[in-house]
Amino acid sequence: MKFIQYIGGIFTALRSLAGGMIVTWKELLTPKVTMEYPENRKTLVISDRWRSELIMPHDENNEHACTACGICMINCPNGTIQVTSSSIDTEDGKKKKILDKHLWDYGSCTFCNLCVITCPSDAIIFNNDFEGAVFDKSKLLHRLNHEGSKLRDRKKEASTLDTSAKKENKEA
Amino acid sequence: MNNRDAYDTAMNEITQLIQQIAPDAQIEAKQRLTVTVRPDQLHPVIEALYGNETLCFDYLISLVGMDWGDRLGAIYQLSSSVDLTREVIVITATADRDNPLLYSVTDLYGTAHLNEREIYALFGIRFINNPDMRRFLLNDQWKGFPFRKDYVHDPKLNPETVVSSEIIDVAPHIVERDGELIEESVAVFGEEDYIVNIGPQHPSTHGVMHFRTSLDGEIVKKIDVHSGYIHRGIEKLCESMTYPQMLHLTDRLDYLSANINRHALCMCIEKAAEIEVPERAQYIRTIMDELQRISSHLLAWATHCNDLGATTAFIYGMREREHVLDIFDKTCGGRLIINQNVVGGVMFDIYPDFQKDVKAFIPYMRRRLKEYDDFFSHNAIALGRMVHIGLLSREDAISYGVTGPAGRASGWSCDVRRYKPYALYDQVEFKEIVRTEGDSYARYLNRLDEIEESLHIIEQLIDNIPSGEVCAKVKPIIRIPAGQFFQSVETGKGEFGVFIESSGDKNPSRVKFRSPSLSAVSVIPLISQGAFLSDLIGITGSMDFVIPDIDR
Amino acid sequence: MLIYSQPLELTKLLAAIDNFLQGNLTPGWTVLVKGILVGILILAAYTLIALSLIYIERKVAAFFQARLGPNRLGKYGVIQSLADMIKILIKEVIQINKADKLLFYAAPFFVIVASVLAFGALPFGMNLHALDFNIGVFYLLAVSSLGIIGILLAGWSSNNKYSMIGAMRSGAQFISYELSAGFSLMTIVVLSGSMQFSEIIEGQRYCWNLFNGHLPAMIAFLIYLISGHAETNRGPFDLPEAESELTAGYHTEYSGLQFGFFYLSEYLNMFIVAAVAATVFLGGWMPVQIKGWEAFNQVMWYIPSWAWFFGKAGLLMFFSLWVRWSFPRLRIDLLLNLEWKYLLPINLANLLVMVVIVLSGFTLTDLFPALFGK
Amino acid sequence: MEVNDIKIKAFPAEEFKDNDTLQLYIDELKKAGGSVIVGKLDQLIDWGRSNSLWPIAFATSCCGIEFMAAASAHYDLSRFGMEVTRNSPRQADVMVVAGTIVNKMAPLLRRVYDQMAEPKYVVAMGACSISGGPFLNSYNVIQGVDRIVPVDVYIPGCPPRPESLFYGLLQLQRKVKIERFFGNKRIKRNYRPETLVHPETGETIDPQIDFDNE
Repeated sequence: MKFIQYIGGIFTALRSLAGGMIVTWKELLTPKVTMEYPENRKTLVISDRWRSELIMPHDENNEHACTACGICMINCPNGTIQVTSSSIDTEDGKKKKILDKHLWDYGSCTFCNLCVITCPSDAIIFNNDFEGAVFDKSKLLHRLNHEGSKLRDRKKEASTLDTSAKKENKEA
Repeated sequence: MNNRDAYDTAMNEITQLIQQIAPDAQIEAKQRLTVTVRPDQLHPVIEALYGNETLCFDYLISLVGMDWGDRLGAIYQLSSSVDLTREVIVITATADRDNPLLYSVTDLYGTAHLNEREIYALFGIRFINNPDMRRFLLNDQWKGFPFRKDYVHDPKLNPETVVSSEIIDVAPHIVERDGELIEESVAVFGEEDYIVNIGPQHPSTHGVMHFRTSLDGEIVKKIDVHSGYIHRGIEKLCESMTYPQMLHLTDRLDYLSANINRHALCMCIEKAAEIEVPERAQYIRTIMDELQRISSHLLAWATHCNDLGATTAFIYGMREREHVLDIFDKTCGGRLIINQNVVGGVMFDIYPDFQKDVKAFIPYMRRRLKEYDDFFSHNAIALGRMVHIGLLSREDAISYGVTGPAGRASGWSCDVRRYKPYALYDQVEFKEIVRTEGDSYARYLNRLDEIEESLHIIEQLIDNIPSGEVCAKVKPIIRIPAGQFFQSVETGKGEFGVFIESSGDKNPSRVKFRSPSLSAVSVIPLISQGAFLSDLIGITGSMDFVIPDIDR
Repeated sequence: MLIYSQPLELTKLLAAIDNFLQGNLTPGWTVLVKGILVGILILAAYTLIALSLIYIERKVAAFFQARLGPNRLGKYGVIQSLADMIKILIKEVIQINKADKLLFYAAPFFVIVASVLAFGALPFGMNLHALDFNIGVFYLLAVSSLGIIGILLAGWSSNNKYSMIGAMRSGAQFISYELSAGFSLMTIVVLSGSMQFSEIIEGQRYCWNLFNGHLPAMIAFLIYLISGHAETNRGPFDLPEAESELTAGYHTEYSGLQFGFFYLSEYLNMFIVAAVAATVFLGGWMPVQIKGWEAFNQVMWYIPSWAWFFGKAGLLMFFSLWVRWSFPRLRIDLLLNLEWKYLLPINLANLLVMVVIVLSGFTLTDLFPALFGK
Repeated sequence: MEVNDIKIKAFPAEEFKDNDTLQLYIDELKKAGGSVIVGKLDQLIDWGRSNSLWPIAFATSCCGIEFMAAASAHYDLSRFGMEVTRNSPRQADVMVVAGTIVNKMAPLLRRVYDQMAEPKYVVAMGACSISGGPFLNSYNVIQGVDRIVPVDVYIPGCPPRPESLFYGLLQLQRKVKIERFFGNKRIKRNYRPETLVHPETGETIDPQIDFDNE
């Protein structure tokens, strides 16, 4: 009886092992699922919602929608965003805040999206340009508003951000 | 109504029982029975609750260290292993801030051991009769107790350094003998022990766990668990954040169940602030939770196989997981940490092809599950490595609070989705997978079966997602009323809980996360004693813990 | 016996070189130059085979795992291991402070010398071997077991606990499985009546030993594959380096070229086991021939003998890779169980059965001399 | 040698980001090395080194999982010849720091780095290892691994997706390709050394650091 168990055990084991080998054999012959970056860079589709880099879309007149209210800065959980503003006198004599610098640290952002959803004027969005690696840490501190840009006039809102603005890149 | 009555009678009994032992205890029947006792009455009260015949409170959900400014204390959340809906909160506090002492409950609950050591490290409260009062998450050299309200972080006191600190294998403790407190210390290992450090940088500790293992040949004699190599002080960070800001930190606890953790915190805040979540959001949350569970179990399966030496199985598991991540990626723009849940609903609505993708995934995953069975589940070598290895009895599982697939493999029915249904779990039909063997193999099979159950749940929901809002209107600044709130969910690892104590401000005054992985790790020294070194690796794989969840 | 046309055989080339040397040098110098030439050839072949094996393994493993494997260097990534070799050659060799210096440096050489010695004795093709001992099988078993000394030394001298455990595991494993490997080869020695490789191969002209000895030979073949696989420390028997348990096992502390030696010899040992199995069981470099079918035999001889040899060995190596990438790792007690409770008893009985079969004339060559006889 | 001379298969040099830092590095190497002529042998060695970067994953949290995802079927690190993850630091070429490093872990990170054999590289993967990320304000978190070890490439993201990791590794390959074996040794990097001073005795821990170099 023991002997039959002994021999039987060997065959059960062999059968189970063969089962495993069949699975790998099938896998050997199936086409592979691997996507080939960077060979496929041109065709690679990254989901639109992927959050990679915070940008401030500028239109063709170099205008953005940021009013420098600082809500994004307050909402940011770890101080990734720094908004500096200065006040100027407008023509009708009122004080008005304008954006000096909108700084965002790519290297410490957690991509929680709080800044984007709380922004009252939809001035900032995340793009999906995932190629962000750099050699120098200071390169990760992005200034989002372009040089010489200014606040878009509310009345001209008709010319809203088109998708081409999204692709537009920040300035280092 | 019958249930309700029975519940009330049982709770009345408990109240009377407590009053007998500690007549001056404050008993409040809030949402949950809350008992405040003097430190010296704590142990008798808990012992009575533990030994209560009709309804024994043998499951310590969590042990929360507290600093109320004038007093230091601890909150014990007790529950019963037979009926998880029954909970008792025991609170105790001491006014002595220089040498705070409380009585340990390690003799009743295995899980209390590491929790008490953690409280010592963070709050400086020492526990009498705990056999090993070393700090758990921080180095012994750490100056100050960071979770106390009066702690000011000073880099000069606790500098960042690359100088290694020696590991001291001497455990101080305080024992009470004949009414006297005696401070003693004992060596953790024998003089002649052959000690191998498994971790903190080791391929199979699933992160940065550190097991100091003494070996007798290949046999494990004793394991000393060290942790804290990724203690980021999340709970402390939470205290300085508003509620919406806190959310992103929960994702980074057990990152494999990121969405489910976040769900727990959202629900806790919603419950406290009385925010109604739209139906559509509930559907999305439940489906995403189940998808997350599948991906978590797949990774657990993959890494378990990898620990046993089957690299190919690891790659297969990761391959299937990628399909889930793709769906996440398209829905919320994140793969691992997806930022989906927010207070009041979800941040992103599902994308147009969501249903199609999920429905394509279900049959695909079923096919793969069958393949896993052929490939690994019956493999003679794998069976030799898993069957009767790492036996965890039901009693130990409860005592150490091992929940999730691992607890259910020991015959303890502990599914939070079943006992304390949240989101849509009371509307869907699913089986709770319970096995009684308690070995690595049972835990392994439980995970595979739970993937199947998750697919089943998703199937029931995916076609019925109602239209409507995905997020309720929430005030920009969320305040929750003063009080203590607790919400637990079932993650891929077990019961994850969020405890918030609020003073009515926009920041919480204390947040504590109940970590299922901590329980899983605390039981490892017990179940791998006498096992082979290779089996220790296999057992850690089968328990499936995530270190950042332990260290927080 | 007919003489077949063998256009791609290297025999003529070798004879030409031999003639050239003998015509121009004194006999003493001839031997010396020949020795050097053979040495260089063997070392070159050693490296070439090891490097291509590393590439093949990575590629095959990737394909088993639904991946693509190295594919960015050259077409299909064929020169990947060349890049690895260049890197490893110039990588820093770290001096370990608390190691036993002499043994630490000696260990990789032991390992690599053992595998070169074994490699040198293989019959690669017709007249393509450095040595043809009359005790070839015995010699091979003897030198290939030298490697374990290197592994034990490496584990001991590194002064690292992981290395130590790995080396001890390796010792237990090697000693156990050496028995099985030896006995299963003995089974064939009984069958073919010789320990000389050339004779063993010649004896398999019309019928491989695997079929000649039918059941016991097949069992011996299987056991040799298992134990040979175990001796090379490759999955599922890779306990000495058990990545998930012992980080890198016995060579944890080795870096640079020294690690490269371990790495190379691992692959070469795999080749040696496959080559021995192919030679002893599958007819070695001898092309497949059927008695009486001269036209068919001629076609078979057009394929050079060394191609047959590498083809057969390659097939066995593929099998070894297939096994490696399909199974989880054994535990040390399961491993020893398998050897002492299963393989060894079966092997002993098998040897006995083989003796009976040979004595009583139940081998295929004896039963059907018209079909398979010499 | 200019930035645009560094060839990476299927990725035009001008499409890479942060080319100017690389150019600075090239200039610096030129200054240190003197000779500008790059020999064929050097090119061969760089080709070998850059295409055989065996990683050791110093994975502490979420980013480690993405590293694993990058190594498995859908992304496949092995296409770059980098799937040979060595668990022993002695045999690895590049340390991928994937995850938060806290005070208790810092000495161990440094130790693993010290155990690696030259030439060695460090990639900081994810926000935590770049700057402390979500836990920037915590009492126990090191604000960037460059306080402990010199970092060659920073890969932002929380966690970065596997393609981002690949992009970072391609950047690293570019950096490896400009360093020469015969011409000059790798120059020492300037990194914040205050953690490399013994907190009690005030001694410098790593004698390799050249303080004057700053």
